[in-house]
Amino acid sequence: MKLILDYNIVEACRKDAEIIASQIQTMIDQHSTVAVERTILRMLGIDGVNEFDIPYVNVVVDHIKSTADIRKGVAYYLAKVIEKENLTPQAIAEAISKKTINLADYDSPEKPNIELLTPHLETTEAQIRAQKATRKQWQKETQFPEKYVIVATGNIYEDIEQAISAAKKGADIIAVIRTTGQSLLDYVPHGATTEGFGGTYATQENFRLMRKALDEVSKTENRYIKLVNYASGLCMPEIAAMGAIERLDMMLNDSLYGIIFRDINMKRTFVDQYFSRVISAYAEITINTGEDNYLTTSDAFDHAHTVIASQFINEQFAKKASMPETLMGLGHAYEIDPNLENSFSYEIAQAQLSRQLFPNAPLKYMPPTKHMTGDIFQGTMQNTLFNIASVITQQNIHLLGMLTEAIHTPFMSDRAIALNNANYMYKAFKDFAATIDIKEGSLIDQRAKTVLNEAKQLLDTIREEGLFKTLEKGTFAGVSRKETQGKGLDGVFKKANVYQNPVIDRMLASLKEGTS
Amino acid sequence: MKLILDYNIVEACRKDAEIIASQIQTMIDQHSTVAVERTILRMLGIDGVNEFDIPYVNVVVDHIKSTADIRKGVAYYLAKVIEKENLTPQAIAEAISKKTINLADYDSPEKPNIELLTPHLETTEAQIRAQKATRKQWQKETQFPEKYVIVATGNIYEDIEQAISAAKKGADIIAVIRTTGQSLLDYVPHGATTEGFGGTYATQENFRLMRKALDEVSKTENRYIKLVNYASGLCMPEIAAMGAIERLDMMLNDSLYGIIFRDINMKRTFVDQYFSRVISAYAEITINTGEDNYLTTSDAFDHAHTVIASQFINEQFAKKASMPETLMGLGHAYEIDPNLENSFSYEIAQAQLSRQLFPNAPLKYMPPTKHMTGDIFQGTMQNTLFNIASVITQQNIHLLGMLTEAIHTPFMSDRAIALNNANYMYKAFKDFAATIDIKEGSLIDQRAKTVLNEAKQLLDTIREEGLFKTLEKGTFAGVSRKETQGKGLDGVFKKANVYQNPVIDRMLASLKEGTS
Amino acid sequence: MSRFIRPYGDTMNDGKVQLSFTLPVENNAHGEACAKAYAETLKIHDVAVVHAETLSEEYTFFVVYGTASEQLDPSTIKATEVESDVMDKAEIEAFIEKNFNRTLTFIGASTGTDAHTVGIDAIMNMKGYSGHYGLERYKHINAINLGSQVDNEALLEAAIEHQADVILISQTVTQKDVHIQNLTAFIELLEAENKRDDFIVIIGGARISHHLAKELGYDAGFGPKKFAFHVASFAVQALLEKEKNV
Amino acid sequence: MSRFIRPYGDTMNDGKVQLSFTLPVENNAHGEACAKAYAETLKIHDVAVVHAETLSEEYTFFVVYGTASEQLDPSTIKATEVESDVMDKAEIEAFIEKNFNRTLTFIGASTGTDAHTVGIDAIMNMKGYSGHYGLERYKHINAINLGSQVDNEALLEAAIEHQADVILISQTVTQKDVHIQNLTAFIELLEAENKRDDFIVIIGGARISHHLAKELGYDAGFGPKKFAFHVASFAVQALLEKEKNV
Ligand code: B12
Ligand code: B12
Ligand SMILES: Cc1ncc(COP(=O)(O)O)c(C=O)c1O
Ligand SMILES: Cc1ncc(COP(=O)(O)O)c(C=O)c1O
Repeated sequence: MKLILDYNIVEACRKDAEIIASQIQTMIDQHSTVAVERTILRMLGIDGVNEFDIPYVNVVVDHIKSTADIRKGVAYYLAKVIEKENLTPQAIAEAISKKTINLADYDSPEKPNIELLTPHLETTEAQIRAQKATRKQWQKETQFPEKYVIVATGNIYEDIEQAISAAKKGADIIAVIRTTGQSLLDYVPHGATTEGFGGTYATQENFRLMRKALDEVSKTENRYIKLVNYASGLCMPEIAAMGAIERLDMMLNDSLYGIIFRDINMKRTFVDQYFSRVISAYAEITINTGEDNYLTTSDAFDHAHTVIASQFINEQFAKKASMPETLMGLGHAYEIDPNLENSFSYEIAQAQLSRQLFPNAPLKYMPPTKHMTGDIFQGTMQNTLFNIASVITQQNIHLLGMLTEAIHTPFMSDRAIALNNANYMYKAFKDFAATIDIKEGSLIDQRAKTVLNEAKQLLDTIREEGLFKTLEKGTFAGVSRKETQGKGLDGVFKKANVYQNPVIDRMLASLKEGTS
Repeated sequence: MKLILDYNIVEACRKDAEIIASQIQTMIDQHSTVAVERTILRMLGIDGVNEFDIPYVNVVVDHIKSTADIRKGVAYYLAKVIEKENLTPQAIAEAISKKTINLADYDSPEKPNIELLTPHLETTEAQIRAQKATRKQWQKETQFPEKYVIVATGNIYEDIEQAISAAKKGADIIAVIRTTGQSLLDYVPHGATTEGFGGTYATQENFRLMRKALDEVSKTENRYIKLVNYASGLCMPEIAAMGAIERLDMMLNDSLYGIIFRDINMKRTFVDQYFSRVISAYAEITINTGEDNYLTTSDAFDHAHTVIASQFINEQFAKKASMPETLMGLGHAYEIDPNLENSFSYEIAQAQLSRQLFPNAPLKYMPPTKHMTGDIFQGTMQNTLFNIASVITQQNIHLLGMLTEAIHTPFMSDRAIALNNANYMYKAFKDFAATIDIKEGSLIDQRAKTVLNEAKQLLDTIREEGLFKTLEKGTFAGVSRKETQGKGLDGVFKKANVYQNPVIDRMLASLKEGTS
Repeated sequence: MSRFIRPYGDTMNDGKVQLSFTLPVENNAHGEACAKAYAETLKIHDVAVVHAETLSEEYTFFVVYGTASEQLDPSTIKATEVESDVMDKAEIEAFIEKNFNRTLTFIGASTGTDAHTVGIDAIMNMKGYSGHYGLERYKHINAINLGSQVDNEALLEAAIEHQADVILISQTVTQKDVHIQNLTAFIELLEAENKRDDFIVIIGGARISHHLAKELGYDAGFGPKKFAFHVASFAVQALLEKEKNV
Repeated sequence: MSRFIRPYGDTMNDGKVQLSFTLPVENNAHGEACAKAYAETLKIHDVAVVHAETLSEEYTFFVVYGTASEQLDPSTIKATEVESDVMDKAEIEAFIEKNFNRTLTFIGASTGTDAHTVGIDAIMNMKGYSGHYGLERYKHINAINLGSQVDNEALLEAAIEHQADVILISQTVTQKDVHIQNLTAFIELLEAENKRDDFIVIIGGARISHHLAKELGYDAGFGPKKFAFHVASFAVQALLEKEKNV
């Protein structure tokens, strides 16, 4: 089963998207953010919170912001202090918290000896490399498509119970959904947590606890179970680093989601995203983009092309971060209205189009959510169609739909029903796609061509106006956002001349050499 | 979407089946049964029960069996009495019941004046013609495919409540399932009934009550709702006649079902079936055959060809009864094991094969039953796949699957869920079949060809051995039945020379002239 | 160990349950309030009526989620289970060889007007079911399957005629408790004929449990996912027990 | 008229209900017996455990059918419903014209950390929802939609600043009753600032009912399948009522 596409149009789309991403990259390269700086600190080994429960990485960055010059970057100051005091980064952070060190005192015209940071970075990098090696050992067992379910009890210990049950019923990927509102926090909470709403706090300890539980169940099930969290919100790159260190396997990571749905400032999140994608590329963590969300507010039929256009842009953003296509979990969703005539055929056109446009990307396919209702039987049917569409268009990361989507975050039994549904469809439709051809000129064929053409037109427009303008116009999800508004803008700064980000430099170098 | 079939094989199958049916027809033409005789009496207008609740038609036939010569047939005796006494058939029956007439007294060497029965037959025929006219007025509103649900409360009044709800939710056809065991009764119960098990008694009054209720809801819904019952068991032709009189629209009618699953003697039921099909053809009642049942005991994959072979035979049996193809609701079923890899593709092959082999027949497609379990969510998925298969292979009479199939006869809500499921699939897959081709050499293509070849081989064997032998061997549903055993054999008799069945003669004549 | 449990949604003992039912009410705010109130009579609180569907003017189907606060101590719950050891085919054959000097006769049928044979065939016929051979294939067992629609009287007659050790009865149709009527009638027949102690009598079917069987006066009952070896394991041990007591 | 009803399966008042729930028990005969016993604590009898599915070693999911014998007199059940007349857009516009000498200001937001805007947009934005225009399109209504993630404090500030007549609050995330906490906090804030009587305050969302709204101290609550015209109908009448009483 293949669509016959005009690959000249496809190439033109890619070229447009490359130009669009390059325009943004120019801005990115000139800026850093408080989150980026905190991430560098984490990579240097700074961890933990002070007596007021403030993470030391925040203590340091806030200190620099208020007393020194953040535009020079944390690496500048830490290199200077280490040169003089021979303290570990952690010790420096603690000293700052205790106010026994003032970084302003270390400001000086000499160039900092950034190399002094290398041993600390190497420790963390070694840890990440060890995690990659562990993952690789298992990876051979990984099967496609991968069944992805969420846990969202708000309590990491209940999440673990739920995750184990899901893994035993055949889930390949467990995503721990994050508590509502965490993305707006400009720090990462600390320790094991049991009190989230609609999700559980993303903390390094929670990552560790869940990874440990999944490693155990991977052993008993003899199948590697992947762990997912969100590198999004105001701490996007920090969480990417935490995920790299704790062996998360996948990260939701998409500025556009934050801009549109969380009102995060666009400059802030583009800069943060670039760093987090470099880290994820280095750590071989698959990212998931959020195009699916557009269709939760805009109609899936009318706005299908916005998803495709955004996928092209996200692909180029990932490329700029040296990310290989095999880590680009571009998102889309079965949000077609079930009341639409020929809904299934239209959806197949769309899903197969994504599949063919990004043949090497592990596409992330989201289930029906918007059109789910309290009718759990109807919901089961909707999920069945979604599962069929996923199998026959060969999606990779297959998020399972919950029959109670419109009611509550999933119960343990909801997930089991979802897994049964997907398993059944995989079996029943195993070779179905291979037995059929899509007729040229048919509804599916024409629909796919229309969507591709519309995406091309949209990309042309965006290329001309720039992505900032597009976001202001509300092209994606019908939500309009301004460059000068949104959360986290005050954490964005222009880099000084002396600014250096040794983490990014080292990682990019390693990615380029292919030694990572 | 079409299978590329070798139509020489198809023609050869038809020829085999014609020979098989002709072999049986020879036997049929030489015999009559007590049920056939009772049916003639009903057509003559005899109705009601005596003081011991015995239907007058049974009283008369039993009387002839015990005191006169049943081989001459009831028409013989009634013509004689009428000639002498100028009584109505009803009055004669009542007199026999009161023992004031003994038919043995009317036996004589003269030929009976069968024409004397004509006015009585005409009355009933006029009634049937009026019913046909009423149905025709509506028919233009009928839409395909037709959603068919069952009601089976055991109580005709509850059945009516359930039927009205179903019609309002979009059902096109209501079947009143018959109480367990009725098919083994050698009489038709009388009056409205409220005490059945797993179904409701088929009585003329129940037919009337339900037809009346459905006529009303047809009016409010502005859509003709069809009514179905069972012309099966030991009273097969009587019920066919009752259905013709009360405007049923469809009748389950298949000797093979009775032989295999009810242990009814094969001679008895073949003779009965012939008459009932003539009546149904005359009354323009669609029959439903029971091949689907084979797959409830035999595996749907391994025995797929037995269904096809049996459809060919049933087609020829119907042709012998002058039934047009448009009334032949040949049966098949989605009984494929959901644990089988590629189950959906195999099922599509099978359903599409039936579709193409019998392009003019209103195929009856049965939902999953055997592989349904107490898992109502899994059951919903199974029914979804079935509904999809039904839409894309364009089945006509679409029996809706119940999520509680393994638990109880349907609740009102079960039926509503089933209707929602079917309605959703019709919409979602409306033009899907038109957008795809089945690849030659693919799994579906090859499977269809294999099944057709196997059916051909089986038909060859049956033609050689005869159908009786085949039934003895347990070819269908793995159940073996002998010609000389089974229920109702004592009600079969060879016709005497003077035997006449004016009903069949008149109906066939009318069918041939096309004046029916 | 005694502990108390409640249903589990996503947090231990949160009591989450799902219900669905139809009420003879109109589909409107009042109907929904009735659904909520009805769920409350079933000791469910925090009731969310998440779906209401019109079935006809006077009937509405509801899907409801809520919290059941009742708790249960699992240690107080006893499952009525067949108590014999479960043996496999070879062990059963060896058991018969060791303990009986004869071939054992099992006679079975689907009784009354019940035409469902797949269940009894699953237990008795050569082929068995789900990969477990049926009794016909067991050494030292003579398995006689009378098929379906067999009258109680006819079954007893055949059992006497074949000097059966074990009678197997299958019942699938359960609407309006027709199976209970039919099974009760058979026990009454056995007792009337003074034959209750001549046989081990076992029933089975999709809605049959051991619990029900004991209640009705049978020796054992087997439902779904029970196969010939389960039935034979019980039967041979029960027979031995019975013959010891004679 | 008082009559008693029970759930309906296929016969009036047969009491048939379906349940599903997970218990922290093993999937075996004992687990099934626990499921049955648990259903019985919910006043269900003739319980059939028709499905038992292992979720992990210690959790089993059950599907259960049974008979609920509790009965309910529908005439005793009162639905808490918004009591104002429902007008259409034109009628509402005429009503404002007739009764008020000004444009009415409605200010709305999805509050707290709730980022769901589709619900509040459905009520407020030009386009509306399901074919019903939003308040922005109403003559004589000034609709200000602050969007999502709006603090209670910021909402109140804006309401005061714009001299709003009506405040509209949307809450979609309800896990662990976060919406109750958030809505209670807003009422407390209003009261602390002595502003409760300055506004008609209306809440909405998928799990919001009028009943809940009244309990929490709001003027009205609207759930699924309620549109701008429902909300405006209530609001203009309530406003008039309020202004009369001043
Ligand atoms: C196949 C089938 C048929 C076939 C039967 C073919 C045949 N030769 O058996 C046909 C098509 C003929 C049929 C007809 C009818 N059926 Co039917 N049928 C079914 C179906 C789909 C499957 C039953 C089955 O074979 N299960 C597989 C076997 C292996 O499982 P089992 O019987 O439970 O057996 C296992 C155990 O219970 C146990 N066991 C069983 N018997 C025994 C006996 C002993 C001694 C022991 C130890 C163990 C044991 O061991 C077995 C292996 O584990 C069910 C629905 C379903 N999915 O369950 C409906 C179902 C049983 N049928 C039903 C009905 C109502 C009928 C009819 C009465 C409908 C009608 N009015 O026309 C007719 C008439 C039959 C009659 N009078 O009995 C209803 C019964 C409702 C109820 N609870 O009362 C069901 C549930 C469908 C429904 N939802 O309406 N049916
Ligand atoms: C779309 C959607 C999203 C979108 C929102 C986009 C947007 N701009 O709004 C995105 C993808 C961003 C999203 C994110 C999340 N979501 Co969300 N989402 C949904 C979804 C699929 C549909 C909601 C919807 O738009 N419904 C359509 C509108 C029109 O219906 P409505 O809101 O009920 O509105 C009607 C009435 O209620 C009323 N109304 C509503 N508000 C108001 C206000 C007033 C004043 C009045 C009078 C009336 C009124 O009028 C409307 C028209 O009739 C639901 C699942 C579902 N199918 O319901 C989950 C759902 C609501 N989300 C959920 C969750 C948990 C989240 C997250 C918190 C997950 C996470 N941890 O990341 C995040 C974060 C968001 C946050 N912090 O709030 C849960 C909530 C669970 C619970 N009960 O607590 C749900 C139920 C999914 C689930 N099963 O887990 N989500
Ligand atoms: C791409 C992406 N990022 C982030 C999130 C949500 O997380 P938060 O709003 O907590 O960052 C989602 C939610 O669906 C998402 O799709
Ligand atoms: C063709 C056919 N006839 C008859 C019946 C059942 O009716 P009875 O056994 O009561 O005749 C069925 C049941 O499925 C059937 O498929």
